[in-house]
Formats: sequence, structure tokens, C-alpha cells
Amino acid sequence: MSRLLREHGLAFQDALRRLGGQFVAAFLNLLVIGIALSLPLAMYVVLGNVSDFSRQAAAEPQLTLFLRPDADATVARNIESRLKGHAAIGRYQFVAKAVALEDLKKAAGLSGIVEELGRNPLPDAYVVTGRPDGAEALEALRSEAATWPGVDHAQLDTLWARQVEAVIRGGRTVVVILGSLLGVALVAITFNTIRLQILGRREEIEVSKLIGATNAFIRRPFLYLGTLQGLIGACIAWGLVMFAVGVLERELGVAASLIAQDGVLRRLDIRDTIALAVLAGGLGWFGAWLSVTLHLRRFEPV
Amino acid sequence: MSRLLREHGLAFQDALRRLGGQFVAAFLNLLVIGIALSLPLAMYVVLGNVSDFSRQAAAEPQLTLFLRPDADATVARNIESRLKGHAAIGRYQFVAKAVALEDLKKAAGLSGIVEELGRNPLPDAYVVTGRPDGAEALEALRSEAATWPGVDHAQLDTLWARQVEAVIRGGRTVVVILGSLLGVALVAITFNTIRLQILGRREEIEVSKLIGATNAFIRRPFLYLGTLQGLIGACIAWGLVMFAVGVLERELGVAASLIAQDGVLRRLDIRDTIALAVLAGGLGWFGAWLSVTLHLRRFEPV
Amino acid sequence: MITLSGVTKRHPGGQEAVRRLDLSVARGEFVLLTGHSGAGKSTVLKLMAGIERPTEGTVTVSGQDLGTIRSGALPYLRRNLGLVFQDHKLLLDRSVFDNVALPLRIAGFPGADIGKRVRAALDRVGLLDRERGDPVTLSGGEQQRVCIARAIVHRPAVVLADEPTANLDEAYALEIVGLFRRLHEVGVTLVVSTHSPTAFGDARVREVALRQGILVRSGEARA
Amino acid sequence: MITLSGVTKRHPGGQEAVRRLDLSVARGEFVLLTGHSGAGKSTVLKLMAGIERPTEGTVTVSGQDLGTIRSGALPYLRRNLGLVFQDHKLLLDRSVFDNVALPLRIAGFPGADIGKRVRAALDRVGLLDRERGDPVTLSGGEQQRVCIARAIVHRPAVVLADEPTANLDEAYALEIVGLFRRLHEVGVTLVVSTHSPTAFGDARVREVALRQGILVRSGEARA
Ligand SMILES: Nc1ncnc2c1ncn2[C@@H]1O[C@H](COP(=O)(O)OP(=O)(O)OP(=O)(O)O)[C@@H](O)[C@H]1O
Ligand SMILES: Nc1ncnc2c1ncn2[C@@H]1O[C@H](COP(=O)(O)OP(=O)(O)OP(=O)(O)O)[C@@H](O)[C@H]1O
Ligand SMILES: [Mg+2]
Ligand SMILES: [Mg+2]
Repeated sequence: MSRLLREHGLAFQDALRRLGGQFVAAFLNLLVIGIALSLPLAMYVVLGNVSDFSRQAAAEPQLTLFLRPDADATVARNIESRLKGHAAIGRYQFVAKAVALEDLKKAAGLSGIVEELGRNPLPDAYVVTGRPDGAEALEALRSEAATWPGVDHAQLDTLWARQVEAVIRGGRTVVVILGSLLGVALVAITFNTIRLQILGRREEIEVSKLIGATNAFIRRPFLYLGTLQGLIGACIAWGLVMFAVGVLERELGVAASLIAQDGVLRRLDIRDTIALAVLAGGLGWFGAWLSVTLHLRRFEPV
Repeated sequence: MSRLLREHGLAFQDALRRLGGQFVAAFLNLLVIGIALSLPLAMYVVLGNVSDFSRQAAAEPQLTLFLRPDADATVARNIESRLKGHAAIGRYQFVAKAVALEDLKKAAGLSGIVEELGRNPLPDAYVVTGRPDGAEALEALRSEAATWPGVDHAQLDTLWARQVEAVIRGGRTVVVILGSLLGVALVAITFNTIRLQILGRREEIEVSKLIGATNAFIRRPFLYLGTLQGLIGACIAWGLVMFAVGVLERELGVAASLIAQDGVLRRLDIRDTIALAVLAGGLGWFGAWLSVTLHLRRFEPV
Repeated sequence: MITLSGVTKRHPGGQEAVRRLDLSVARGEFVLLTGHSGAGKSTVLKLMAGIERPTEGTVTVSGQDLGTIRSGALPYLRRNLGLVFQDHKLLLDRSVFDNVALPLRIAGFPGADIGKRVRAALDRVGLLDRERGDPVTLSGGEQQRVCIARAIVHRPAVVLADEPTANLDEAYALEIVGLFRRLHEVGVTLVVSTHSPTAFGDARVREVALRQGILVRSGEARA
Repeated sequence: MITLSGVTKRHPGGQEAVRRLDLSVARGEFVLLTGHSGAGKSTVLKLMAGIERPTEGTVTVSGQDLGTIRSGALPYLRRNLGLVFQDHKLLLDRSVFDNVALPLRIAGFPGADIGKRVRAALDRVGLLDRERGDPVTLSGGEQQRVCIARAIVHRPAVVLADEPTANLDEAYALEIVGLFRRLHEVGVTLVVSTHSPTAFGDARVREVALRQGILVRSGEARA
């Protein structure tokens, strides 16, 4: 047991020495891995912010039920109870005609007009917000609600909702494509690095095998090296993304508060960070394993 | 002359052989370069599309001049002539009160109200669109126009315009950061590849120098290799981006026509393609040159 | 200890480096392999170390048939061998000390032991003062002696040495021969190839001569 | 042709490989460098080829002082040398043919010439049938002969050979000596190190003996 520990310790030291020994090259390599990782990570963060935004804004389609001018409180209560039980609904809000008029007054250039109206021509209304991605359910609710007593007409802002959904779906597709591409890139970079390390240590591997080294002994430092590369790359990516979000937030200024209500963009939390480390370390290990397995065959049967 | 040509030909063949000889590794390497290049390229294309969109939509801030209800054609003509000479203006449009009423009727849930109005309470208006990025000039125009005879009040949608501008500026910052990072990554990848090639061919370089090879002779295949890698990487990036734009366009569906008026997203044209090839080839050459220059020193004074 | 029976080694190119060879080396024997350049001396040594596999016939070392041995067991068998390669196979990117320490590190010796044993081995080949040096800073003959030190540092039961004196002048060659004799005296089995057998001439050494892969002369076994 | 005057080579480690050496090799001479292992033979040859630079003193080849030569001119000077290295320095990732062709490719010979010359050189060392082979498939002695072929393929005016017969049995060593004699007869200048000078013993050869970096004996110049 203690001997196995010692051998792992030595292999780990060997991997570290190898990283440190060729400092410039190792640094460049880690930079490339870090950049490769930072891109889907950045996309992930951006998408997180956008979907926060869209969830609170447009991705939730809205249905407005305009009540008949003659609708009284009983009718309103009746409609309200129907809405309460409905699965498609995220939340709803009653907008009294007086409130609607105030809103209209605030709208651009209409204050004069409203005053000229003399009386309030607007109806009471219910504004219903659907669940995210619940556009179809809301569509069904529209047809249903149009027949409810007291409802004048029901208006759905479907097209806009669908478009925003499509944009987000497109964004997800891009993240999936990008993530896969860069996952492949990470494995490829590790594979190549380890391959070239193996070629550069051809003689050492050959001689070691000739004088009694087991395959596990030869493999070990390379696997540590691959994993380490992935992990350090992940650290770099983490730093780059955190930095970029900071820069972006500052650049956006006021606009940032459009996206996030308090003007603070979403960052990577502890769970994201752990997932990133596990993924990057794992991919690095995998690239190294693939490389070692494929290339050590060449040294058979020696 | 013919001998120099022959030597260049041989060096080029050598570079090709080296790429082809280690097919899997070379392929992975090129894939990584391609992916690295495709990202700022994709951002470039996305920004191109977004700025098309923003140019035609929101990045051009709008100023609305509402005329007094009593304004007649003379007053309107007077205002129009003032607008014509103004530098801040991209274009302007006269919206007659009748047209504005029709628009209002079409707006959500207001048709009933408009009919109840009996008469048209809306004023005539001029809608002025500023030049792109000309928000400040338009702001100045607002203060000025508010004092013109016949103008009731002038309303500027500045905040929104500024926010969109900030978003676009943020996007440009991201592209610059990303482009620089990935330019560095490309140089780093080439540097490393060539470095490892040099290490893998240590003996060959050493022996060649010992039996009379000049530095230029030794350098040449590596420079070709770096340039070739950059160029092939550029081809891969080009293909990836064209493919991704296609996928995105299909995914976006209706929404694509929100961004591009005809529903066809902007792609890479011939000038973009040439610029990409020159840049990628150049960066590849530079990475190789750096690597060769730094690492061949080790072989001195042998 | 080592038995080759009916061994033929044919290379992909069609060359027969060794042809129907029967040879048996007893425990504690000192065998000298001689023959012209290309006679098959190195091939015989590689067959004994499991570096080459015979095209026909069987090779047995310490009772284990190298043709059927589990590939996981081969490393442990090799740790009982000490190999001197004709082309040295020193690692140029590490010090003389680390080169000689390699078999000990691979076998998992603890750090304290390693230093002592490496210095003892370097002392036996007269290179103790060069332990911190780089192999490239050594002359051809010095490199060869480092290679010999690496082969004996872990006190193997069997030493297989391929032309260990090729780069040495007569005085050094005699020293190495003396070293091999002392190993022989403490019971180590030795198989050594050479193209200058006179330096080894001794009653306790058995000479095996090859010509074009065929055994042409074999002294009597003397354990 | 080659002149060393007052040459000392001290290595960073503090070793003096060569001490205040005066040696002059005339055009067309055949000089044999002898001495024990570590005497400085390889160092002298490396100094002559500009591979090592002297700590003190000057080395002149074909009238050019290697201490002050433009680094751009050194490659062209080297194309007139044929070098046999003690550690062979064959490229293991290409065929025997390509190894021998290397000096011609570097000097920019046209393709048609290369084939003819390479085959002629391989023929002279008796390895014409192995031209498609890999250096690793060759025995130690065969590799050494490939190295000699590479050194003479471009018909250099000077051949510097470091222990070219170390891995060869007597018969082959004599063949190589014969080859060097024929080169000598057509006017090539030769400097050859060896630890078995008897094989070269000949009236036309001048022996230069080193001991611990110091010239201890130098035959008379015989052009
Ligand atoms: N992998 C191989 N492929 C083809 N031929 C080979 C291979 N290995 C060895 N040979 C040939 O087999 C023959 C015997 O080689 P070996 O190395 O055993 O000779 P040797 O007796 O050690 O010679 P030397 O004294 O020159 O080292 C040689 O002709 C060699 O070229
Ligand atoms: N780069 C170096 N650094 C330190 N010492 C060196 C270096 N190169 C050579 N030496 C030492 O200089 C001495 C002479 O070396 P050289 O290679 O010239 O000997 P040699 O006569 O060729 O010996 P051999 O017959 O063993 O090849 C040796 O002791 C060697 O260890
Ligand atoms: Mg041999
Ligand atoms: Mg020497």
C-alpha cells in the first residue's frame, strides 16, 4: 500500500516537473486549453443571463382578457376562480380600467388626448402570464377564455413569444454545438500533448520497459499530466470568464440593469465551478488515456 | 534560381509529408486550430447580422415632434425645411393624424376605444430618425426643435437608444477580447506544434547541421508547416461557420426574418474569406517562425 | 537458467538472423558469444531478454517459457536481468546518477537505498566522480561503463551484455572483464557477446561461436 | 589543411579534455589518433569539425580560422568534411538509403545524381542489399558501416572518423581500413581515432597518441 502511494507520489511529481520544466510551452498549452474551455463557459453564462431576462420578460407569453364594459365584480370573481385552477398559468394580474387609463396617460404623447376624452373608454382586464415555454397551453386557454361569460375578447401575444423562444432555442443549439466542439478540442489538445510527450520520451519508455517497468508505471505520469492540464485549463477559463463578465457589466452600464434587474450579471457559482473542474479534469484524463493507450502499443512486444 | 525553387519545393513536400504522416494527430491539431479560428469568426458574423439589425431598428434613436392641433400646412412646411438642413438627421417621416389613428386602431385592444372616441384626438407628427451613433446630436436637436413655432413637444427615445448602443459596444469589446485571445491561441498552438516537431526531429536537425545544412534549410519546412496549418485551420473554420449560420437560420425560422429583412442571415463574403486566409496563414507562419527561431538556438554552436 | 531450443529468428525482410539454435546456459555459467558482424550475437541476447520473439522454437528463462508468459509477468522477470545494450541506450536528458538509478526506481526501491547502491555500482566502473554529470559529457568509453553500472546496480541474477568492451581500450577492457569475473565468482550467470574474445580468454569461460546465425562451436558447460 | 595551435578545451564541469595541443595535418595525410578512453580523441575530432570551440588557442581548417568564421560560412565548410561519429547518429525514422543521401540532399544535389552516388557508397561498405532497410534492423557493425558510407558519399576532401571500427570484428575492420587506404590514395585527408591501432599499422599512416588530453607522441608528417 505505502509502496503504491509512493509510486503515485513519484508519478505526480514527475508530471509536475514536466509541466514546470518546459515553462513557456506548458504555459501556452494551458492558455489554449483555458481559452477553449472559456468559450462554452462564457456562452453558458451569457445564456444564463439571457434566460433570466427572457423568463422575466418576453419568453413568458402574455394573454390579455378584456372584460365587457358592463362586467361587474361577480363576473370578475367568476373569471378569477376559473383562472386560478388553470395549469397553463404562471401568474395573473387584474388591471382595473382606472389603472389602465393612468398607464395610457404616461404613454408617449397621449396625455393631451386622454384629457380630451372626458371619460375613460378602457375596459377592465386580466393580464395572464403563461409558464415559460408554455405558449401552446396559453393558446388553448385563449380559445377557451374567449367563451367565458363577461370576457369581451382575449388577445395573445403569441408571435413575439414564439420568436423569442426560437432565439433561445437557437442559442441552446449553438451552446451544444460549441460545447461539443470544444470538448473535442480539449481531448484533442491533451491527446496531442501527451502523444508528443510520449514521442519525446520514446527512449525513456523503451529503456524502462526493457528493464522491467510495468505498463501502469509508464502510464501513470501521463495520466496525471493530462488531468492536471485539464484542471489548470479550467482555472484559467474560470478566471477569464469571471473577468469578462466584469468587463461586460461595466461596459453595458445602464443596459446591464435591463438584463439583470439589479444590474449585476449572473456569474459562475460553486456548483458550476465544481462541474467545470470535474468535466475538464475528466476530459484531460480521457485524452491522456486515449493517447497513452494508442501510442504505447508501438512499444510492444519490447 | 532553379536550385532555390527545388529546395523550396522539397521543403514544401516535407511539410506535407509531415502533416500526412501523422494523420490522426495532424487532424486533431487542425481541428483545434479550426475551432479556435471559428469562434471569433462566428462572433464577427453574428455582430455583422446584429448591427445590420440594429442599424435598421433601434441603434438609430428616434425623435418625434408632435405639432400643435392648430398647426397648418405652412407651419408644417416651415418645420420640414428646418429639418432638411439639419446634420443630425438620417431621415424623417411625416405622420398625419389620420394615419396615426389607423395605427392606434391596429394596436392591441384599442379598436373599441378609438371608435368610441368619435373624433381624432391625435396630432400630426414628424418622426425623425437620427444617424447611427448620433444619439447626442439628436438630443441637441430635441432642445432646439422644442422652441420651433408649431411644435407642441419633442420626445426623444434616448435611453433605449443609449442602451442598445451600449450593448453593441459591449459586443465589440467581446469580439476584440475574443479575437485577440484566439489569435494568441493560434500562435500558441502553432508555436507548440512546431516546438514539438523540432524536439521530435532533434537528431535530424543536429545531424543535418553537423553535415552542412544552413539555418534557412532547416527552418524552411517548419515555416511551411506552420503556414499550412493556419490555412487548413482557416478552411475548417470557414466551413464550421457557414454550417453554423445555416443551422441557426433554420432553427430561428420566423425569427430570422426579424434579424435580416429577407430571413437570410449574412454570411462570409469573398473579402472576409481572403482576409481570414491571410490572417490565419500569417499567424501560423509567425508562430512557426517564433518557435523555430527560439528553439534552433539550442543547437548552437553545433 | 536459460534454454534456447530449435530457435529460428526470421525478420520480416526475410533475413534469418538465427537458425535452428539449441543453446542452454546453466545457472552461474559465464558464456562468451562470438562471431563476425551480423552473425546473430545481438539477436541471441535479445531473444534471451524477451526483446525479440522467436519465429520458431522456444526460449525458457528461469523455467518460464517466454513464448507463453503473461505479458504482465514479463516486467518482473526482467527485473532479475541486467542488460548492457550495444547502442548504450542511456537517457541523455538526465544525469549519470539518474540513469544508473533507473532500474531501482522501476523496481520501487526506497530512496535511501538507491543512493547507496548507485554509488557502489558507479565505483565499480570507476566513474564515481561523474555521478552528477550528463551522459553527453562523457566519452564513448565512459558511456559504455555507465551502461554496465546500470546493468549491475540492482544485483541481477543474470547479466546479458552486448559487446560491453567495444568502445574501450585494452586497459579498461581488462578492468571490465575483471568486474565480470567477480560477478561470476559470486554466482551471477553471464552471457557476453564480443568481437575480441582474447581479452576474456580464461578457463572458466565457455565460448559459443556463431556464423550467419548458425552455432558453429560451443565450449563445454562449466558452471 | 588542418592546424590546431595551443588548443585547450576546458568543459564547464572543470574537465580539461585537451591541453595545449599543437597539431597540424597536411593535405592528403592519414593521421591516426590513439589513446586510452577519455584521452581526448573525440574532442580533437570535434574541434576540427567546429562542433566544439576551443577554450584557448586556434583551430584552422582549409585556411579558415574556426574561431572567427562567419556562422553563415560554417555549413559550406562542413560540406567538404566527411564525419563518422562514435555514436553513429543515424536517423532511425528513415531508411538506410535516406540516411546516406542526407549530405547530398543538404548540398542540393539533383535527384538523379543522388541515387547513383548513394548506391556507390553503400556498395563500398558492402551494404548495397540493405538500402531499403531501416537502421534499427541492422546489427551494430552494419550501422557503423552505414555511417561510414554517409561520410564518404559526397566525396569530401577531408574525412574525420571517430572509432569507425569499434563495433566491427577483425575481418570487417580490415575492409574498412582498406577503404580508408583507397581514399588516402586518391588524395583525401583522413583523421581517424581508434583504440586498436594495430589494424591500421602501415608505413603511410602517422600515429598521434594522446594521454589525458596531452600529446604524448606524434609520428612524422607523411603527405
Ligand atoms: N529487425 C530486423 N529486421 C531485419 N533484419 C534484422 C533485424 N534485426 C537484425 N537483423 C539482421 O540480422 C542479422 C543479425 O543481426 P545481429 O544484430 O544479431 O548481429 P550481430 O552478431 O550482433 O552483429 P554486430 O557484431 O555487427 O553487432 C544482421 O544481418 C541484421 O542485419
Ligand atoms: N561536454 C563535456 N563536459 C564535461 N566533460 C566532457 C565533455 N565532453 C567530454 N568531456 C570529458 O573530456 C574527456 C575527453 O573526452 P573524449 O570524448 O574526447 O575522450 P575519447 O578519447 O574520445 O574517449 P573514448 O575512447 O572513451 O571515446 C573525458 O573525460 C570526457 O568525460
Ligand atoms: Mg550486435
Ligand atoms: Mg571518443
